[in-house]
Amino acid sequence: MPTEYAFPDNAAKTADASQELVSEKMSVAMGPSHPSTHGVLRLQLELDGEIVTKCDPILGYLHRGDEKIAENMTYNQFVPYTDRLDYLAPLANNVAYAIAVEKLANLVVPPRCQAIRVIISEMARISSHLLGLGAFAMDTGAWTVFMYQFTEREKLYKLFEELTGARFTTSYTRIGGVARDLPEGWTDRVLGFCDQFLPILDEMLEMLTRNKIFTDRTVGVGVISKEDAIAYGLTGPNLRGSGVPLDLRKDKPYSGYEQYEFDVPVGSKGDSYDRYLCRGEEMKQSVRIIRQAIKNLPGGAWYAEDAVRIFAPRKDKVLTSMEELINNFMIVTEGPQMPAGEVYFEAENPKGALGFFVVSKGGGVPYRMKIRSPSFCNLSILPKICTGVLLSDVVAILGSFDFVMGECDR
Amino acid sequence: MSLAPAEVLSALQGKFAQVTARPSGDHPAVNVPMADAVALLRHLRDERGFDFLVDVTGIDWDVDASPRFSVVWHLFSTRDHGYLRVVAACASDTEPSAPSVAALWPAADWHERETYDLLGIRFENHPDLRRILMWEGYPYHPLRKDFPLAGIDVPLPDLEVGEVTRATAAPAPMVGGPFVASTGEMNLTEAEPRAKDESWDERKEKPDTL
Amino acid sequence: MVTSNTDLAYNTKIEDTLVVTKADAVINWLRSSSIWPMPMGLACCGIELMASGNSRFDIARFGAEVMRFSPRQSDCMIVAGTVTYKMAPHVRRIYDQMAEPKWVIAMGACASSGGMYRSYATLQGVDRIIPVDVYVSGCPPRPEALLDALIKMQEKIRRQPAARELLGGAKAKSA
Amino acid sequence: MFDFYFDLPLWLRLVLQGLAVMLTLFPIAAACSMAERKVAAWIQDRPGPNRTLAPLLAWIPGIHFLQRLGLFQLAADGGKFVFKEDIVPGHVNKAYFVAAPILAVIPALTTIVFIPFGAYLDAAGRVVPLILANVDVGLLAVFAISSLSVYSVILAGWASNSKFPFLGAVRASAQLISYELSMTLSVLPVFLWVNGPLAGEVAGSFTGTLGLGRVVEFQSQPGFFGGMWFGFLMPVSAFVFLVSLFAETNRAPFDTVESEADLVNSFASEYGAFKWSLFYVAEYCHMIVGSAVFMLLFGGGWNPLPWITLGDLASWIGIAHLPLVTGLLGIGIFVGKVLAMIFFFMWVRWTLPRFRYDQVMKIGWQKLLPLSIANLVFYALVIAWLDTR
Repeated sequence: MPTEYAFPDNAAKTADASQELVSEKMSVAMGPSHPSTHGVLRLQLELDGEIVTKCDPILGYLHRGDEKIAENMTYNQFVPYTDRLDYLAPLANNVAYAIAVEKLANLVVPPRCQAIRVIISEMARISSHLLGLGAFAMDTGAWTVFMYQFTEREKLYKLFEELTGARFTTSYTRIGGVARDLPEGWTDRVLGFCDQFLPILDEMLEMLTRNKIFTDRTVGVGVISKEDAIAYGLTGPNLRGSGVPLDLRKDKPYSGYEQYEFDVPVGSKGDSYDRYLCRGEEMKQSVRIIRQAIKNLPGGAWYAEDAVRIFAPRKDKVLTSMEELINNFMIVTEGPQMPAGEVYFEAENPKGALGFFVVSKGGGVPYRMKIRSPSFCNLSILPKICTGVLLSDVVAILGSFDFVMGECDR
Repeated sequence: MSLAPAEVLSALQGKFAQVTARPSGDHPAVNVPMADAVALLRHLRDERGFDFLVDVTGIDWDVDASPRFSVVWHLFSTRDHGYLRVVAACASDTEPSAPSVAALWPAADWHERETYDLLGIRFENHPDLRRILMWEGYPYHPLRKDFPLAGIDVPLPDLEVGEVTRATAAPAPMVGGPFVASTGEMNLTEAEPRAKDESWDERKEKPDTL
Repeated sequence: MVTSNTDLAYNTKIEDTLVVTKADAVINWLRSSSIWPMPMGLACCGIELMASGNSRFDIARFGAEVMRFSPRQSDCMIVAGTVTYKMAPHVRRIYDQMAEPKWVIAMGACASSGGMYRSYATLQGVDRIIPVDVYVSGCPPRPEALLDALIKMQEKIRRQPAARELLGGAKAKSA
Repeated sequence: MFDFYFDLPLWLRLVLQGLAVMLTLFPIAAACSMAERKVAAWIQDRPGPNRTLAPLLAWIPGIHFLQRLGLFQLAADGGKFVFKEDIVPGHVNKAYFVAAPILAVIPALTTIVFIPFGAYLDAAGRVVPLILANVDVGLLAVFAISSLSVYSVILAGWASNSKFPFLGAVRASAQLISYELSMTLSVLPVFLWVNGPLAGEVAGSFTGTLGLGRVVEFQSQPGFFGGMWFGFLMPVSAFVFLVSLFAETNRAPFDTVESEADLVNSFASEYGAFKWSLFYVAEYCHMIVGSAVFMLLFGGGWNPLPWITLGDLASWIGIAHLPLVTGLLGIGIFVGKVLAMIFFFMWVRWTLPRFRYDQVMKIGWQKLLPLSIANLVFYALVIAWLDTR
């Protein structure tokens, strides 16, 4: 491992390369409104012909002040804001946030709640990876895959809607549980989705995996070495695509992930193609986890019953018991009462490790909430790997990174 | 190295006498003087296997607190799958600064820029310390405790557009909006979620600039 | 002479039986039938904007699937998502680059009013920098809501005095 | 029946013929853009544009069929452009900016005059091709004029004075010029064959021509080789020509020039309304002309099937004595083939990803060019061998 990282002086590097032909470099702003920056990322590129000699990502076009908002909201009030971090997998964000705060409160949720959270996290992973896959395909020019995956996502949305009432801004988890139990027959419909999803996924992957044009566009493009991936703090499929078998679901199991059998796909070269393959395989593993979780779905409570001052009491109790009514009022107005302390928890989200660093001084409102967003960390390697590639490669690299500006800028 | 906090501390104190334990809800955490921070982090990376810098951030411990700012590093070991939190307090309360670890982990580059942007902690020897989330030239550091959630009126980043549209980055109206609460334990009346608006409410007239 | 009441020219209830040949009606029909959106997919709503193009909702039925990322070729900017102060000037500049006639749909609570993001970084409604024709509620709105907005937009376009604007009124409007 | 027409002065006849063909081509090219959207929708399991209906026409029975085809959508899109503000941005070079789309359309529409689009049997039972300018240079003229279209792209990109259009123009100029070479080389064997020794044996009189009509006539000969389409005789030529055609018309997977993902809309980014649509009409015109040339050279032109000529078909169904009907049948078969080709273009576009720019150049220079040269040498040797036999 190198001890010091030098920040390459890109200008000097390319000056060497172009000594024979003195040419003027072109500065191009790619974004913030550009079809392949997936949101409002802006890349300030310096081009030597078609070759990118310098890439300076400019973020913050979607900085909405989530961390500041968190400091002014009770813990439960902030749940909807976590939906809008990685808005492709809100359920997984909800879960990560809830577990972080539960750690602060030293709260253990019952097994049924854990299993529900695993199921929804994995469904969110499928939903997010599908869009990542489709967007990647679209960036390389294969429009139709993009449309196909949306059909599958619609089926997922239907299930989410049945469970939570919203298509993707779900706000389903609460501190100490989930908002409500699974609807009747929902698990069967999830299994039904899984059954029909796998062949369709194979069909979609078939359109790309062995496609000569697609492999030409992606193999060897945007190679990230193992060491770089770790040094730049990459997580999720981007890290695993580089051959680092780090998956927090396996290595720091939370929410009962240790009970489930699944494989962690790992890439070999760390190029865009490997990242794509990892995502494809992860969806299949998610289906595996969902099936196991539903098969062994424990009964019992879906919220921590001992979390009296944290989890709002059930509606029927609120309406019948004075004590519960007061309790409900306290939880809503003051927020769930938390001890003072600092916790950091990160969950393996579709995009990578989504971490919440919660600093509490007690009471119902966090004192400081730092959100460690995977997209932010993943993108930080862009200046390095987007140097010396062709302009079209930048598009392929961005597609393979599968980032979401909502959580990157927060 | 999923060590118990006490073990981590004793192992580190052998080399860095100034390191003290820090209360933590979960992972081992240590306090370190700012001067020793980089040496400690380098030691942790090279000899303790904490090769993954998860996060760099800062905390503003309130306007009157001293030391007011702390910098927090979260480390992770890809080998042993353990976390470690390293916290160092900034010497100055008005011009906080901390050493940059961007040379140890390139990942720190953007995290430090973000901390500088939102909290105003300057990182010495950072290769390119610019704002990252707010625009260049934004005069405030929004995550500081004296900065209101609604914001402070400044011109738009593009002056021309600001001139044409006469829009500014005006304070967000809080009336009827999301009800915000206050942190810490206090009496119910104050902690109760309410519309906290600095600029206008039901009694005061809505300013024209909005 | 063009009157502001163009119900006579085009009304869905009587369109099949009544034939009125007015320049406005023709121009408005052309314009309203071919709204090419400029997708300003900024945040979460952008996902629903994309979803409205998929095969379940298919915005293409209204001829509006031609998402032109170049503002010169688009008719209607769909601002989908939170507009931050950093992004606002870009939104405005892209709007300025669009050719007349142009319309704006503010999709979702954030674009309409700042929504739940009452904070220092968020523009409290895109209507502070560009004129908005149709607001869509929801956080995010369902694709059906966007399609509804599109139909509302078509109705709105059909009420416009298009011929007068073409014959010099456009200057007066822009001035 | 049409004697009055032949009594008209020649220049008037030519003008009328030219107008007729171009006024057909232009709407077809425009309709292709709608077809593209419908094909895309069909491939992606969507209905596609089907809501738009002109209010005045709603009462006509059966009109809903056209509505579902998106025909009125096409009318609305086209009409909208007319009433849309025609932007000439302040930072562009105005004269060239305006000239570019016009320059794009001129070669696209001009090349059609060298394309025979059908044939009829005259009183003597001979096949007479329907063509506006039946010149011997035929294909050469098509290549020469259609290659002018690259200037429009360069002009558009340069005059836009903007970066993405500029990059697109640079890509376009390199790509179009590269593929022209292998395209031309790929058709040479066809004309070697047509003007070669076998031609003398089979037909007797085909010498020294590059006319496209002659190629079709050659494929309409009796006998095994006579009735064989060149696509079967020279599959490599056909393949190289087809691939080059995709590249020349900037179609996927070679659409690096206007690749939406990285250059947004490339050279046409700064164009709006009518000027912008002219580029697309030109692109589709090129596709139509290219498909037509492909069908003439390798697909048997207006002959319905290999070894079955239009004349055979006409005499079987008993219309050989009606030149008008035969002519229409020939045109119908030919147009049908061309439209099938265009569907193929669209099918490919909505199925395959896109090449990268340098890969496009590599394919052009390192794969297609050697392939077409080898192909040419092979057929030259075969023809030389036939000649000395």
